[in-house]
Amino acid sequence: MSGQGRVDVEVESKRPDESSRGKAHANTCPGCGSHYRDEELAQTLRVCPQCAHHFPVTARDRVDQLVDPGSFVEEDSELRSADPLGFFDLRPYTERLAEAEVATGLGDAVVCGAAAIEDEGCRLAVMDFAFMGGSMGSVVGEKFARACESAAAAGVPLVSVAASGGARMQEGILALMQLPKTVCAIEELHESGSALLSVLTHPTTGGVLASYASLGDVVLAEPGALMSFAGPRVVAQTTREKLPDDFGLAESNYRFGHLDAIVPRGELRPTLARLLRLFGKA
Amino acid sequence: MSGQGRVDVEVESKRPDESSRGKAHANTCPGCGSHYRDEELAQTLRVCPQCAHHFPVTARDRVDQLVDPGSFVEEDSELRSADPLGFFDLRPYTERLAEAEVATGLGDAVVCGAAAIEDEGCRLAVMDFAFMGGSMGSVVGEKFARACESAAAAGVPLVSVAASGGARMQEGILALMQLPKTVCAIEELHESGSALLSVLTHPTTGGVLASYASLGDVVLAEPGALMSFAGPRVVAQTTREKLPDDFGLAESNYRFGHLDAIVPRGELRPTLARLLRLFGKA
Amino acid sequence: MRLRERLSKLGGMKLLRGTKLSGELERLQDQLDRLRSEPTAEEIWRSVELARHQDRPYTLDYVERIFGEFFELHGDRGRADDPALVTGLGKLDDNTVVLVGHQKGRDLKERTKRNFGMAYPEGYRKAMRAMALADRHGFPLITMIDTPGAYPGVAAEQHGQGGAIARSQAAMARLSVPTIACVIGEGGSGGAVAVAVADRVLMQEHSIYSVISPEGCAAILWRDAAEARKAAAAFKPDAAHCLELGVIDAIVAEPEGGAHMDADAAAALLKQGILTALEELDGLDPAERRRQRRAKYRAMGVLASA
Amino acid sequence: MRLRERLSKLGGMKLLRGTKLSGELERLQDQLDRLRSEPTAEEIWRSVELARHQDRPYTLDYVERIFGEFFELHGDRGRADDPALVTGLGKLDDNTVVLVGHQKGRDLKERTKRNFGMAYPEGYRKAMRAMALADRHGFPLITMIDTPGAYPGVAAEQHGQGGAIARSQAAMARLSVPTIACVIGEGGSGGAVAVAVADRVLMQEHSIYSVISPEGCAAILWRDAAEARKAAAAFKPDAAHCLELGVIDAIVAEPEGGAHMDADAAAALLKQGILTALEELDGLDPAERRRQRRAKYRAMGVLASA
Ligand SMILES: [Zn+2]
Ligand SMILES: [Zn+2]
Repeated sequence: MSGQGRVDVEVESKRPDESSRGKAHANTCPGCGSHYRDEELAQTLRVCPQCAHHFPVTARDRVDQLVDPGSFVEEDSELRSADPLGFFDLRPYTERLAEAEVATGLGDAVVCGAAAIEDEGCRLAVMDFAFMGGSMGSVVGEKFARACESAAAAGVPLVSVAASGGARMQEGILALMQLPKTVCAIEELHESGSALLSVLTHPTTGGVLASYASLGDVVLAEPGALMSFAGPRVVAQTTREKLPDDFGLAESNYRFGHLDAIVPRGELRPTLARLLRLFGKA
Repeated sequence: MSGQGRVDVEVESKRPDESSRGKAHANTCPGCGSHYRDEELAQTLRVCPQCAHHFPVTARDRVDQLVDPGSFVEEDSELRSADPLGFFDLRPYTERLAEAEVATGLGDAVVCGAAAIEDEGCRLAVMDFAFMGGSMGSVVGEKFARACESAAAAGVPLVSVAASGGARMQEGILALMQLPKTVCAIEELHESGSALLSVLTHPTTGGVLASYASLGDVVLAEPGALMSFAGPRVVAQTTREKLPDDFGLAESNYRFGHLDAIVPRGELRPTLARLLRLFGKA
Repeated sequence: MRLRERLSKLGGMKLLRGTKLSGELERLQDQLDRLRSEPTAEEIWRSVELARHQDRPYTLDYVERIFGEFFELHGDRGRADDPALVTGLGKLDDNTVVLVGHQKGRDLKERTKRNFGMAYPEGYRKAMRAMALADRHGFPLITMIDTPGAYPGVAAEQHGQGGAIARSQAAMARLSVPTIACVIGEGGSGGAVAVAVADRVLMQEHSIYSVISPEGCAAILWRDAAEARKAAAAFKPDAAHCLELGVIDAIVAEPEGGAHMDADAAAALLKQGILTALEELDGLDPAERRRQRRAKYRAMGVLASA
Repeated sequence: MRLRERLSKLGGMKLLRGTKLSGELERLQDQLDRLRSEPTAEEIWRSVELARHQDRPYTLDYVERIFGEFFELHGDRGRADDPALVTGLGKLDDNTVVLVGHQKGRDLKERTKRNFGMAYPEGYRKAMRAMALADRHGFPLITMIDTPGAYPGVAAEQHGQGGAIARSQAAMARLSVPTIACVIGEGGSGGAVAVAVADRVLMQEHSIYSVISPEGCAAILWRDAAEARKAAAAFKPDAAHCLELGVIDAIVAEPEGGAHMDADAAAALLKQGILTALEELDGLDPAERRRQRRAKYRAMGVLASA
């Protein structure tokens, strides 16, 4: 139940359930039904060799896929969520947090640090959907804002890889305030002259889409990634209409002008390297 | 044939032909067929009392309708169009200009000056469609730019009332350059802290719509006014589709978000006065 | 208790900035007095009900009571005019301000037209146009927040709801003019914060400001939308808690029984709150005001450490 | 002859601004040498034909020859991605620039997709997004103009074609970065000038820049579209006349017979023109550069007096 933090969106059930990561069927391709071992998928960056379905990637794996070997230096890993509201639903928030930390080995839903991609320096902020549905509370907002400041101080671009169900409702209004907090941090980043390169992966929804993930100087997405402010289930319930087949998917968003490019995972590292060279200070 | 200057748009023929102004049927309402004498229409600001059709208004009449009596001081009335290209089609450009001046009593298609509306100081730039279809050449651009500068110098808003078929093709590329010229003048006006209030009357099309007329801090239009970049005939020929009944009309433009309000002629003076108070320096 | 901390810090400071600071001190003391005790679950739910009360004054009810002259601005200059978000120019006493506010409908027809105050991306684009106008002319920006949330529809998503909300916040973070946001009813999620990134955020006593609706939260965490009361008690969307958490700057009192009992009185109190806030901001250098605005949001959240 | 006037004025000035001015002098002298005699009606018509030649290099043909790395930016962040106007980031030697350019299609399929280089308002909104990016990061803006005009369609009008063209010009008038516009084919009316309000406007030798198409002008004034040659001779859309009238800043030579005879050579010449223009602009204070840009347009036109 580690996905219970997400609020703005219910992720479509045809996608593999993140909460079952590690179980056998997590490596069954929802696109073509093929079965894989972890090692097989790792070799293809967790993209199905048969049908090109993009399986979820943990934050740590994503960092490994993108950066020059050995170049990543994590920052702010000591930050942990507090429980400002003493939030308790069917279970206490603190218990969900502890469980998520055990399950993922992460302190919260984003991993940040300094890195190089094809020798171009940058800062990274990579989300992990497995940590409470990639929900954004105070820690995610804080780490993202610090990543902006770190990038600004170093005069390098910030590369953001998002995967989020939205704001973390267990932190109440403070979770919502992470939207303007990250937005303000990007304003300062931009005024320092540095760029934000934003990559949207499946799913990027709710408060994260409605704040920093949409504000990249360049916005990229992985094929098939769901990116919507409201989730398909909420939209279907509200409007009582049948949704288009590609509702909220990267392909639809590209057509409607919200993305610069859809980049298959195998091309992500060279694409980011090219953008880092273009945004780098000569 | 004084309408022959317009280039970007052919004004719909269901509208009264401007070239026939002064002849009897110019006062026949195209909306309901009623006939009026000049004095009758003058009393209603040239709006049909039966069906509210808005008849065309000359620049001089428009000024009289809008400003406090006796407050208008014309500026730059001595400017005349040159003939930089020695343009000659079926007739020389110079001949068309001379004819338009005789027919309208105007030096060119715009009348500019200082005025007060309900005691609020402003500058006015009012076009006259009867002068070569309200086409914009060097003089219209220059007078509009000077009106911006005059408004900026006085620290008052500029009120623009447009009526134009577009750029004046007899001045070739220099006519097109009046678009960026007026746009740049508005930038300077805005940087001085003054506002542009833009009123679109039938018709405002082509180069005037694609430059200063669209850049008002507030954009108003008279009911039924055609405002489109390309004229209905050109669009119909290009796309070979039937046009919507309200194609390009103020009502359609309001619905699509391009207008702040549609203001019947009788309400234009108080509406502008209200806006002048809102934009005036306290 | 963030507010108490801030107050004691301010109290210990020399009055370097003169009377403005003492005004702020006074406001904080006044606000603190309102927080004698934490609202109970019942009180929180009462605010939820009052914030959504069918007779509660809406943005345009306040506009006609607070502003002298008013001129509504329509259209996003792209595709549409969204009636769920109104924008306009108004006279606040002798000064011109720009108004941006959600607008719910009073009767069924108007509710449908206004889409229950749920804006499309076009609404936020219209708001950004009004913000640009405010900045160009140095008019303060006043926003009024009253929405269940941004509209969750197919077209709204296709037209870029998430991006529009993000960009509207960025636009507010960038403004040079003084900005005041007033939560006057439901401050629902992203659709609310899109127009609430301000130098001063005021909340009416019985309004709510929340990351999700009580029903939505209950449906997800309790798996039963009917548990909305429990959810509201848990995530605390009431004004007192928002003030306590440092999310808003001041609570604006309502007439006894709620704003709907006396719209004129509610408007007078709101106007006073806006004027006081503007006065506090007056005289600050625009760049410094923007710096403080961003720093305020930058500091929001509660953190722990491993 | 505006150019001759300007040249003699520059020649008489002390070289206060140093070498930059002598570079400009040299450029003007060079340009003037091209204008020994006024183009004839036949030469003007030949330019019309060459500017529209089906094998003429288009924006993306120049992009791949002029820029090192290139990344295309898509979408207006509102409703659509208009393929008739391409935007992107490119490396011009060692410097990053932003590119905005009309794009016609080479074969029937691409022509349809690109709408023959006729942009919708969405295209101009994408262009404005690219301009904002350029300004934010200090990247010079290079535009390439090659369009019969903005698309005259129902949806294009409904989405605000006139306003989009006006706002795109305003955006260019506001930029702090150096801006170079290159007319590389048809510079058709408002759709062209929307992205051509620049510090330096270059025109390829056989491109055209005009207020209306020859056919459109003939249809109105001669009441016969077949009189297009006469119309072109009358309104003079060729590069030499545009230079003479002070509308453009320089003519860029094409290979013998026209750019389509040797795209590589045409690209090399165009690149040299861009680099020279950027060099002239380099070192100017951004506010002064913008002032000069606006002053240049402010002065365009020819007037008489009663
Ligand atoms: Zn597969
Ligand atoms: Zn009638």
